[in-house]
Amino acid sequence: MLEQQLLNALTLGSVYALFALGFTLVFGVLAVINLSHGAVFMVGSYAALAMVSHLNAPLWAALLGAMVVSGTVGLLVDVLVLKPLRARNAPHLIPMIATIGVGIMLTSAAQGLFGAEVLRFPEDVMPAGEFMVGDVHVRALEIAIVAIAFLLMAVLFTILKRTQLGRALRAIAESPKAAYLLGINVEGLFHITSFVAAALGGIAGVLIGLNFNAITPFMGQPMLHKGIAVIILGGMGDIRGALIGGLFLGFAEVISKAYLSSQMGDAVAFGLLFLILLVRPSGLFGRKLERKA
Amino acid sequence: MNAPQQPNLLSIRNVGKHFGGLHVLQDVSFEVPAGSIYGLIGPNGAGKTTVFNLITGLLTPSAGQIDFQGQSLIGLEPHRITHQGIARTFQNIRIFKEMDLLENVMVGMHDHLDYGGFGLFFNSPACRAAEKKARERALELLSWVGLDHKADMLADNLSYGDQRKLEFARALATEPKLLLLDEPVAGMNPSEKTILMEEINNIRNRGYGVFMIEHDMRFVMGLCDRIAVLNFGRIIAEGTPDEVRNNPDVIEAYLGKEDE
Amino acid sequence: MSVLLRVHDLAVAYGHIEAVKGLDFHLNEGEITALVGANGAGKSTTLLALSGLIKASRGKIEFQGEDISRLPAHQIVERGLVQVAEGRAILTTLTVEENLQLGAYTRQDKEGIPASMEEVYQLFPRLKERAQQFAGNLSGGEQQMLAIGRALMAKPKLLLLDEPSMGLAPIVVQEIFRILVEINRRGLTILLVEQNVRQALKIAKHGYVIETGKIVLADSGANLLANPKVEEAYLGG
Amino acid sequence: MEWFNDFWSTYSTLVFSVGVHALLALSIWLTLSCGLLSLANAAFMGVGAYVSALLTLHLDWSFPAVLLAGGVAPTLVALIIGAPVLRLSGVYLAMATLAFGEVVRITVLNLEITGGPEGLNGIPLATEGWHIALILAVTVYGLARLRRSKVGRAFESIKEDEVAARLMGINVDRYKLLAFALGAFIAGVAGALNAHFTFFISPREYGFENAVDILTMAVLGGTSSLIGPMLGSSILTLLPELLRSLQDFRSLVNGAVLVLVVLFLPKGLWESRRIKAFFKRLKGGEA
Amino acid sequence: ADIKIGVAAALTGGAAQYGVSIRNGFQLAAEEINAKGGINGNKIQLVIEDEQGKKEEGINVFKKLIFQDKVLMVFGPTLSNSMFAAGPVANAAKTVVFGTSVTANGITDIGPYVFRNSVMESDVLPVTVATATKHYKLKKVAVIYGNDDAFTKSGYDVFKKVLEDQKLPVTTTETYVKGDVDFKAQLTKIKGSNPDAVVCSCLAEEAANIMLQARGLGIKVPFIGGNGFNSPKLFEISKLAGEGTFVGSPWSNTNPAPANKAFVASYVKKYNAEPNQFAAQAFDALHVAAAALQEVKLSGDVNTDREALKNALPKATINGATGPFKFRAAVTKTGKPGGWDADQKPFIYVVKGGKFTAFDGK
Ligand SMILES: Nc1ncnc2c1ncn2[C@@H]1O[C@H](COP(=O)(O)OP(=O)(O)OP(=O)(O)O)[C@@H](O)[C@H]1O
Ligand SMILES: Nc1ncnc2c1ncn2[C@@H]1O[C@H](COP(=O)(O)OP(=O)(O)OP(=O)(O)O)[C@@H](O)[C@H]1O
Ligand SMILES: CC(C)C[C@H](N)C(=O)O
Ligand SMILES: [Mg+2]
Ligand SMILES: [Mg+2]
Repeated sequence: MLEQQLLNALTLGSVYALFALGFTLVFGVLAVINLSHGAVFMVGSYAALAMVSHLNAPLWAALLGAMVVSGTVGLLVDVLVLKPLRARNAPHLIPMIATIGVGIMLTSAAQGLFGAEVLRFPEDVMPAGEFMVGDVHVRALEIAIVAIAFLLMAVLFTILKRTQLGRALRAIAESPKAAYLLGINVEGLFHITSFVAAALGGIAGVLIGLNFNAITPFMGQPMLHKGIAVIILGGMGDIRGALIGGLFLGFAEVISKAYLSSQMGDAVAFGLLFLILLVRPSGLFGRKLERKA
Repeated sequence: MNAPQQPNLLSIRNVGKHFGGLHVLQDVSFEVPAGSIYGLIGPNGAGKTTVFNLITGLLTPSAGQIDFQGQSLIGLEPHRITHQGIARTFQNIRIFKEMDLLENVMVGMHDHLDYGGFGLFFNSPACRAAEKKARERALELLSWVGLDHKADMLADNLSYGDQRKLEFARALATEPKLLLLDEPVAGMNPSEKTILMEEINNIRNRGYGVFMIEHDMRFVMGLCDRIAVLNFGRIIAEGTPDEVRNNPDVIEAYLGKEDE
Repeated sequence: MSVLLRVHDLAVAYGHIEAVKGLDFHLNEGEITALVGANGAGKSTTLLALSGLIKASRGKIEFQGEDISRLPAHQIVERGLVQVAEGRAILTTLTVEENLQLGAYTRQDKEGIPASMEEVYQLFPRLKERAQQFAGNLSGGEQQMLAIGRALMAKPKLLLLDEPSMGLAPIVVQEIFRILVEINRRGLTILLVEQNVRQALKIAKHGYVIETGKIVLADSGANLLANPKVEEAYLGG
Repeated sequence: MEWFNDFWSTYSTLVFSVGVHALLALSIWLTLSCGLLSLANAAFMGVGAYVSALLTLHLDWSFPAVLLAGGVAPTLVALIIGAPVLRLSGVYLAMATLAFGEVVRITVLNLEITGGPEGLNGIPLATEGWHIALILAVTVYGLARLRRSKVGRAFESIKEDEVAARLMGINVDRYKLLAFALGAFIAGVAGALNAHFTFFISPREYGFENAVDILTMAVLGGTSSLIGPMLGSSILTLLPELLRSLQDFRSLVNGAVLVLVVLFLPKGLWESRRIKAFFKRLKGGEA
Repeated sequence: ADIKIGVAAALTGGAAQYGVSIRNGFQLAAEEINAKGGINGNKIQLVIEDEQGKKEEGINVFKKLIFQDKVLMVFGPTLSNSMFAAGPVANAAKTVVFGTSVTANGITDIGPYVFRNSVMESDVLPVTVATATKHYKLKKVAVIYGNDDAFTKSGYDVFKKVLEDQKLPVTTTETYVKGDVDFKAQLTKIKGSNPDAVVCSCLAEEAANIMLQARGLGIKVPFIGGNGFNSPKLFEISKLAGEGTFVGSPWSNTNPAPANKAFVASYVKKYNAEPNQFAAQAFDALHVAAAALQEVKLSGDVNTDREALKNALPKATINGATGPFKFRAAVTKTGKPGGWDADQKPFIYVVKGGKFTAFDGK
């Protein structure tokens, strides 16, 4: 059963990574811990569900649709909430608090629209395909999740490290003022980042919704919890960190559930996180550099 | 020289510092006598600020000895070093931006306010008196640098030059025996420099030692009793302003040919 | 001589406090103009307003005949008005080379970038040595060089410099002033804010003296240098 | 009178909660004022709650003793984990403290004596209104004194620039530990008070969401003074109750209020400078 | 005058699928009773509040009903977990609290004002397990339960004892907490231990995911469930996943007794949906209360009337949708006077084609 557990861990870890990707991106560029990311993730899965069950859309279209919907939500949050806060020079915790409010609103809106009960994708849209590798039960869905996570990660990483756009984003991350002086359209890139990050959250939502086949208005909360752990583990704002952190958390959780006890999943994951932070105060990939004087 | 037979306040012996493979300081030695103004000059990136960081305990030297009043500073934490009587200002200004000017200076007096938790909670007379005295002293220091009329302004709203002055007052508030100034007149115009020059002279005359890094030659040469020149992490010259000014190596590496 | 930038009745306020109180001045194309004044006079504030980083509370800024006072900052840079700000604003978590590349962010002629990079490295050989290091680890003077080099990467039409000589070794200051004269000769218009008043006025065709948010003197650089009032207030007697 | 009795029976818990939340918001205000974004206060509250409840249930200690123990226990924990944890800064500190909270939660979850995941039921009612009022008053007074002293200035300077603060002769590590431990004490007492009027406690009350709630109260109220956290905690505690009649829209409105307050008052509801300026202008206007 | 009766049910949140049925049951019964002229001429007025399936809300809602609305008695809450928190409030206020769905052990230990017509797990599970064991010829089973809920935890304790008593070995015991959606690690472990059935003490929200994910991992063995499984909705999710599940209940939809037939008919008519156990128990509960109130002379003073009701209730009996009902005095662990439990026998169901079907022994 070890192989099966490893597959569980890989899938779970990939989803964590995918979720954390958008989360870390927003932090990296806007310097905001966006606590509505969990809700945006939930919006993504409801959007896909609505398209599948009300519009009879095929799954791939629903996936795209979910990206657009959640991306738009992310964009709106940036335009309506974060931008005014930037304009007002709000102290750094304030945008985070605002996103808590947004998260609550989105969650209760979803509850109003879809009810609090667990909803599920209809049987017939679930990607078919199950096969056995040895005695491991593999579903096509799991492969897709892992592939999508790694692919998006690679694309994003390349953009950030190798292109002028990526440099511009990193410039903004460090100092919006300096970025303005360089002629970078800071607000524009903030909007784009918010859209992309939320869209990534949306995809993660759909994939999780499919994988566990349970969609509720509250599904974002535990995810957010894990997401924060992942990006801290990997180093805030670091793309590779999100991947490694996500996988790490996934494995820690599954393996400890499997070999210690069901209750130990979080204990081991967070206990390790705690210890890692003590040894590496900026996470695995985080880099702190500051001239002393 | 004003005080020829003064003992040495600070002595730096064979100090080296490297960051990974980058050797920023090598075999640096010099002595700062008490009651004098000592200058450290050298090209950008020569390692001057690094010397200050080593003295104040923000960095630890890779080699060598640093003694203050005959006691080693190596391994002491920064606040202990301040306690010994060393204060500094920063090249990239580090004031407490969200505090007003008075509070900024009063932070500098931290060590000299000795009331305990008990007195604090019950607002004991001793505590009140100490606070009152500190406040007065802070205002006095602010007036030295000409900022007393802005005492309750947020430090962040000061212009660049004023921020430097505030930092200066704050450093004095720790009642140092040795004041380290990292480019104190950067961003000030010549008239303001002249005023500050007098100020620093006064400080020295009150018995403080001053050790400064500065790129403004008129200022350095007019003020310092002795000067060390650092280039690529090594001392290339040491002596009186005139000696240094006419040293061909210094001209070559730092001063340049044309005069102002 | 055509006017590149014309400022009319520019005022800027921080909250309720007006830091700049109605400035009128202009810059001629191809000239160096100096703006001098005491600490807190409002020089940096003026430059930030020109770059669109602070919004003017009143007044008009005309650049090449166009009113840019309402444009967002990045569009002002696109039009060729580039600033080296006070405090340098270099990106410490990026390498020196990345900083320079970002300087060319708004440039259309991508193929010209490597050549400009080489030019900057020639002006500041120190930067070339440190090309792959994080800019945050540079010494103060090196950072200032990087900031100027980075601005040049944008191929500006008008360069605003806020105290470029601050914190630099005398030899580098001389070098920088030489470079400013040099790039000016190649056609670049420069607005120079300096505490190094003597040197600034020496190379400036025109100069303005600003006091508590108002222009109190305007003359040619040479005349200002000779002006006893300037001598007393800014040159240290 | 009759009316008041019924009102009090229905809403006493709510009123008590306002007080306890105010204490919690003040406890996080304290660490924030030292620049520490510590989210351990929910866990400290939990430690205080469990220790005190167990002492009451098993050893029958007197209530004041129980309260004191509820404060001391988390303080000890804070002193132990403080040294390694406080080396971290910013969000990393936040996360480490959150992770610590998680570890505490899971420990409680797996212990026999704490009742495991179901928690402790049947804790006798011991907290009375004046207990909370008195403790809150002493806390506010103490913090107000602290703020205006060298300790308060030390905290603030550390918050703004640790390196500069060190060079002003401030023993930064010690002051951080002080803020952390004092915060833990206040949170622990709040937990002990809380445990003795809610009848039961369980590990899920001291988790992530609660940690964030506490932070929200302080920040929403405004961290520039002591009034802010108290105002923020009162509003966030009372708001859901006031909105009860909205039923399904309740949390929607709750969220919206949060967003709007933050949008229009980004420095928090109570910002000393703004309010001072306002009164100044008012006076100026009259004169 | 109207008789105000409080109902606290989980109308939103994870337990809403039970709570909504419960509310429906009460409303149906109240309408019937009022249509027949009420109780001694007094109409019943229900004050319904949503307690969201949360302890804290349970307490808040109870206080509001008892002290603000001054109801004569309170029905609810939906979950045992909430009852342990809110029950003491009512008991301390000397107000009858009547649970219709709370099945955990120890509920009636709270005090003499606590009543329930829900049948305890310890009365149901032995029968369920024995029946399933016999039918599937079980040799060993795996167990999974939620360890942070009073009901699922208590259900697990009962299961554990029953499995010991019936000498059925347990291959592995797995746990989760409220709100979990990922059960793959636990289920993979269960699969690896090769049980003949999975015993599950879970509420519906998690139970559905557990069954679906178990099938996804290729676990083919049947489930045995507790009271949490009694929602038909649970088995609509995926026909295949729940197939063959065994579960016990005091109510049967096919029970031909006239009281039940009438109940089912009027429920379907009013709500256009099949009733379930929870609706039936709520429906019966109001009739039990009504029976007791027949015997009480209401004074108009709420405290006196509450006390009178408490004294009258234990003697109330009816013949309702769940069959003949009477109370049985609770045996408390502490020896202090306790409340009143239900005295009823369970039916056993097996899930076929996504529906409960009474298990007839074949
Ligand atoms: N933490 C560090 N890591 C790596 N290199 C460093 C670090 N700190 C300083 N350096 C390097 O050490 C050299 C000396 O730096 P330092 O700041 O001491 O120069 P400086 O003499 O003060 O120059 P300036 O006059 O320009 O301020 C520089 O080349 C700098 O890049
Ligand atoms: N962010 C701010 N908020 C409030 N007031 C400010 C702010 N920045 C600057 N000021 C005030 O505006 C005035 C002009 O400041 P500015 O920085 O433009 O001066 P400057 O001429 O550049 O001075 P320096 O030579 O010292 O750099 C000063 O009185 C300063 O206190
Ligand atoms: C609605 C039911 C599933 C509630 C459960 N029997 C309990 O006691 O918690
Ligand atoms: Mg330096
Ligand atoms: Mg300036």
